[in-house]
Amino acid sequence: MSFPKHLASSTGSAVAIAALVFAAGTWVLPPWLAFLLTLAFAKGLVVLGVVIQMRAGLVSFGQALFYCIGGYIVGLASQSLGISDAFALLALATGAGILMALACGWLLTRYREIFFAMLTLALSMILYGALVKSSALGSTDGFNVAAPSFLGWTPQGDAQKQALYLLSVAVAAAVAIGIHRFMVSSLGRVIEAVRENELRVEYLGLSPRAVLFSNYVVAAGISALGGGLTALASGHIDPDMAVWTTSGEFVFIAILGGTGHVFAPFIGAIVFSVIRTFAIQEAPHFWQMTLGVVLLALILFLPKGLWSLIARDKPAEVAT
Amino acid sequence: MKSIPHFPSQTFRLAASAAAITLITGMSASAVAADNGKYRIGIVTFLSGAAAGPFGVPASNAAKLTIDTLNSGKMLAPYTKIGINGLEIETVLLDEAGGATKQAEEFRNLVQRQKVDAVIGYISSGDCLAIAPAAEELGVPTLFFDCGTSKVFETVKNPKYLFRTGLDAVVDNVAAARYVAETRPNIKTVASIQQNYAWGQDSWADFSLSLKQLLPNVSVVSEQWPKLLQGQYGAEISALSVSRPDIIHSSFWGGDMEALMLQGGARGLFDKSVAVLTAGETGVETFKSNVPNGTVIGGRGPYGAFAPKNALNDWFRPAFTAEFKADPTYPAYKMVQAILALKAAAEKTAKPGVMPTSDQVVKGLAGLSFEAPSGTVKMARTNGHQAVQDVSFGEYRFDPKTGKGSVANVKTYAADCVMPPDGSTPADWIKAGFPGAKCK
Amino acid sequence: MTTLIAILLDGAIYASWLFLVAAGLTIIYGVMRVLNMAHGSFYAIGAYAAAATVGWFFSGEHGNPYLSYLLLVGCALLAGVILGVVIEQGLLRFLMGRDEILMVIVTYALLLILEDATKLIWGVDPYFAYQPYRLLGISDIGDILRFANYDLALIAVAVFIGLAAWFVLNRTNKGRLLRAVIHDREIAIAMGVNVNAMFAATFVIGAVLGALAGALTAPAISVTPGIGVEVIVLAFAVVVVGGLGSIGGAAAGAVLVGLSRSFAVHIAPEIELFVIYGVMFLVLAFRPQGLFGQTLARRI
Amino acid sequence: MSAILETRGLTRTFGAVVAAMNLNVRIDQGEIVGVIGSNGAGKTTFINMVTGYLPPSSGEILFDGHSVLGRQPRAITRLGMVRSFQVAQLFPKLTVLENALVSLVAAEGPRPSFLCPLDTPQRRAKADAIFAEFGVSRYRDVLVSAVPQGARKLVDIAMALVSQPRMLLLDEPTSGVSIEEKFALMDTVMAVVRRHGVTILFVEHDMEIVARYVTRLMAFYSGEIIADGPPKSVLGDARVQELVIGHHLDINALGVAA
Repeated sequence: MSFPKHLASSTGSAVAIAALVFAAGTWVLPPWLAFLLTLAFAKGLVVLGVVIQMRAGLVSFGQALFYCIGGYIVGLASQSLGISDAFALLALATGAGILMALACGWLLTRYREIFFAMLTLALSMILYGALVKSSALGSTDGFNVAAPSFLGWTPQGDAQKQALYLLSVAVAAAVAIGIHRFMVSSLGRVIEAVRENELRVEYLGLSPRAVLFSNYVVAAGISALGGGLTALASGHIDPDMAVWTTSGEFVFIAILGGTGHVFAPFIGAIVFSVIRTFAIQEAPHFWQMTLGVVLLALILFLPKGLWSLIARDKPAEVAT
Repeated sequence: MKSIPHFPSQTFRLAASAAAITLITGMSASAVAADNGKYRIGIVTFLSGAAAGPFGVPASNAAKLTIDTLNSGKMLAPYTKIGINGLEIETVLLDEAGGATKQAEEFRNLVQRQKVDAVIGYISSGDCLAIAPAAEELGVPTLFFDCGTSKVFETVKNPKYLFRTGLDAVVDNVAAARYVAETRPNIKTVASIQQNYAWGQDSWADFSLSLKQLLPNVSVVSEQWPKLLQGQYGAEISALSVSRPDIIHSSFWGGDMEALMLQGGARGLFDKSVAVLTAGETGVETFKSNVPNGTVIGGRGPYGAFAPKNALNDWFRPAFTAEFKADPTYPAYKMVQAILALKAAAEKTAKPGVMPTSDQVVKGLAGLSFEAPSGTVKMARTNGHQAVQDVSFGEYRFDPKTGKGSVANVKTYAADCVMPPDGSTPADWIKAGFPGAKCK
Repeated sequence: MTTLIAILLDGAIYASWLFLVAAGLTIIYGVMRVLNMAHGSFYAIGAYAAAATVGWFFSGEHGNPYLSYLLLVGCALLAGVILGVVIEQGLLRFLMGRDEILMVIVTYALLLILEDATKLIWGVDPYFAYQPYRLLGISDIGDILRFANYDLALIAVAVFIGLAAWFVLNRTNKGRLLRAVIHDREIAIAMGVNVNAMFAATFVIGAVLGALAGALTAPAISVTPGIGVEVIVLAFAVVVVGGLGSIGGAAAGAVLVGLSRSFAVHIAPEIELFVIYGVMFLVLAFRPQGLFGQTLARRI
Repeated sequence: MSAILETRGLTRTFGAVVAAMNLNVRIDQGEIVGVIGSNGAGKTTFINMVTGYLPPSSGEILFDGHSVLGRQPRAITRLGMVRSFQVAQLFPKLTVLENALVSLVAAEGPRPSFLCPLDTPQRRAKADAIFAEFGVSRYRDVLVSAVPQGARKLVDIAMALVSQPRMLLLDEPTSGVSIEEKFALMDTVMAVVRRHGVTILFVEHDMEIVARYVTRLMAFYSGEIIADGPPKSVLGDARVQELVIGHHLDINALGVAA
């Protein structure tokens, strides 16, 4: 009967090993690849937010809302409040995402399926519109985010990028472990039950909406964190972060990676970035088509995403 | 949950997959460009989306034509040397679509994986802002050929590797205001229709401020802010018609501009109101009889239809038209200009036949004065990193016999007349009444 | 007064256009439960086909200029039928019955592919087919306002298509079968309706409507890459506001969005950017199923 | 005996259709009440109203002396009144064990932990005990979607009972179950229910089953209760035989419970 413990420790140690492998890469990987991975980890966090909602049966076509909020909060706090510490900035971004989710969640958790998708989309586009109208925030040009410090240490040049890379590895690993615990927790499994049959959950004495609400808030928090990390890493934010095609990309990656495990979104994000980089380079005129074909092929031949290649011989650890 | 995974195999599998991904991506790292003795230039411009047709593709066509000509050694003086400094040029072409974060990532890929020696590109102002710090950080000569935001050199205060070989958008709108004030001093009302994004907002702010200085009695009767790429301007055209402005200022570009002119023209909007199109030059070929004669258009510098007569232009214009079956528009001119700037800079400081280093290129480029199809370009602002050129405005003329459009009543404004001096922000400079402006 | 007339006419014209764009989308969703992202591509391809053909038609002496209207419609039919048949028979057929959201993603992939395919066929240079727009002349409304008769004709076309759809659905046998499928797919199957044939026919009709919207818009715009992506969200908003799967809803959604936008442009142009999403948000907040959507009661 | 469930003047209309008309029902602790009636007679409407799924048009519902009118189904569940469904309402893509674990955690309180794992040895032991009680242990690790109808019904009822309720409403517990399985299923359910002392009301079409298990029977006809009392008298009632059963019934052949 020690199954749960094994489960936790096995994923926990796997995350730790993976994090160490990637951390060791800091001094081995070419800088462009480290940068690609930094952004992919950040993106993976946002996608993880999409994935945990997919486990609840909800597909968000507006997760970019929180991605964008996270990015802008980091940018604004660093520009206007003069906060330069990366950890403080990320905490602010996460907090802002959670606050926003608390405000919208009560409305959104009334909706399911395509209506949830469209309403999330509408919300993110309203933010987009508001940012485009804000000349003070640079409108569509956005603005640049200063390089952060790390607990008082302000690295320069290459060290700066390496520190950001390590930060993204650490944040991704911490969130992966946390979300994994969340996914196998009582609440986490009830979320799947809500996807399967809301009525039954209600008649078991639980509120499906309250369950979905907590899940929505968690998803928002990590997506905003991902947005904040992106802002720090790329050094630039603009309203495109909130536009619906950005959300579409997150859903794309979620499908690509699969929803079977906390690792899946990160694998999806890395593979997506690599495919896109090479598609853009090899077929600058037809990279969208390449992506579209890959996506179709995945849906047709690998419906559970890349993760099913890794976890082929057993049902997904967290049933999907 | 059917089978209980064994602790070691589960861990192993996860760790193995992590390692596999590292390996796969690591292998892709080995796909970096080998040092082949060629001078590699990364060219980044829109190849998809709405900006591809009017800007991106003419620019990439111009790049292809220019680089082919340079590599064959058949370019006119002073650019007769093969390629750059005698080295053949190799191009890496990328699509600018996808947003600033993606461009920041691709820029690093260009420099660190593709090992390009210089980057020329970027039409979108947002992309320019995102790339600017990265260019300085990575220390690769980066030439912005088109983007118009005045904030580039506010973001990077003391640029070393970053240059802009074209003009910023402030210049266009100051010049447009001057042109209007000189040719139509009796106007009373002005209306505006801009795409609702940074470019449109900045353009209107600069133009309306300038016009207020030059013609203080003109009042603004309508401001329309349709969404970028909306395509349908029925309601906006009605609103503009109702407000009966004397002139209508618009920074619309590409398909949106053509759609606006088409729809507005058909509905007689321009019978009473003159349109001022700061980016109108790309439409000279396509407007035909849909746009009334007298419409004020600009070309964001002495480019395209406004290009002067000189030997380089006599080569470029017919050669481009012959190869691509279309006249070169301003983005094409700006691209040639950027490539020639790079070549001139490299050959100025590097030993002949030797691969120029980044430092040699930026040293040569700072403060450089070079020849382009648009005339002489001086890198004279922001410590020699920002190009200075004259700006022209004129009126559209359509010749029904030849079926071709052209520009007439062209007025050219010297850079010192329409460009804020170093150290002052455009808005402050305009509000103060253009202090130090030298107009003829 | 002039402004009010302008608001109403502009609103009506824009609503007609929105309806044309949204009709095909809502029909496909109603019958097949596929929220078709590639609808934007149908629009774009219809526009390109029409603009290219009409451009050729006017490049020389090819007969009476009024024939160009036939060409517009013909191009839309051809493009819509080809696209509809190829996509339905070649891909969607194999995926029917899958999760609705998955189908959204499938059609998103199609959108990516078709965007580049459009570029492959027609390049990135703009296409113009302005002659049909000018051919019908203008009407003076009052002493300042002039409207292009082509735009006004668009209202008639939209009303005609709306009425035709209503007639087919309510007054013909095939249409009743289709409504049966919309209403309850399982029962329709049980009653022996050939649902596969229905799906194929519906998708082709939807694709033709999408292409027709593009073809009819082409004369008023410059046809450039990316026009398809721009209309998708707009069409989505209209359809969601009206109620997914309802033709009447699409019409109501189009009128509501069209008039709201027209009001915004004339009264408060600053907020124009938000209007559509604002309307969508408000409608959904108070009527989650949209204006004309049905809520399905669950049997336990 | 005190009343556990009481309704007063419970009425529900759907437009012009009257689904329930002035229902006055009083059920005492420990009763086993059967409900019969043809389709559309208002049986399910009654269950839906008292469990909070459907608001009544008028009337009052008292559970254990307290009004539950206007409460959410989850609140009523928490008060100790639970139900099963005509079509088993389970989580098809979870295993039977996972289904049970979810109900166990729900029974522990309204706010499941987001940190502690769902799957603990304690809950597993409880689930196993329940499976043994209901005789579904062999399906423990099978996805619900792969479990046969009869067992699914049992799991559905087992999940309702996990929270140790005081009253259980069963909506056609044997529908969709083969004739051979019906009695076995009911025997299992009744044994468990008796052991836990749960008051029970169930809707049933099969008169043999009704006759064998109930202590009291109510007959519904077009939204009204036309007979209420010991099964023998209700089944022998001429109106019930005419309107509900549709043919003459030999009561003695059914072996009505005492």
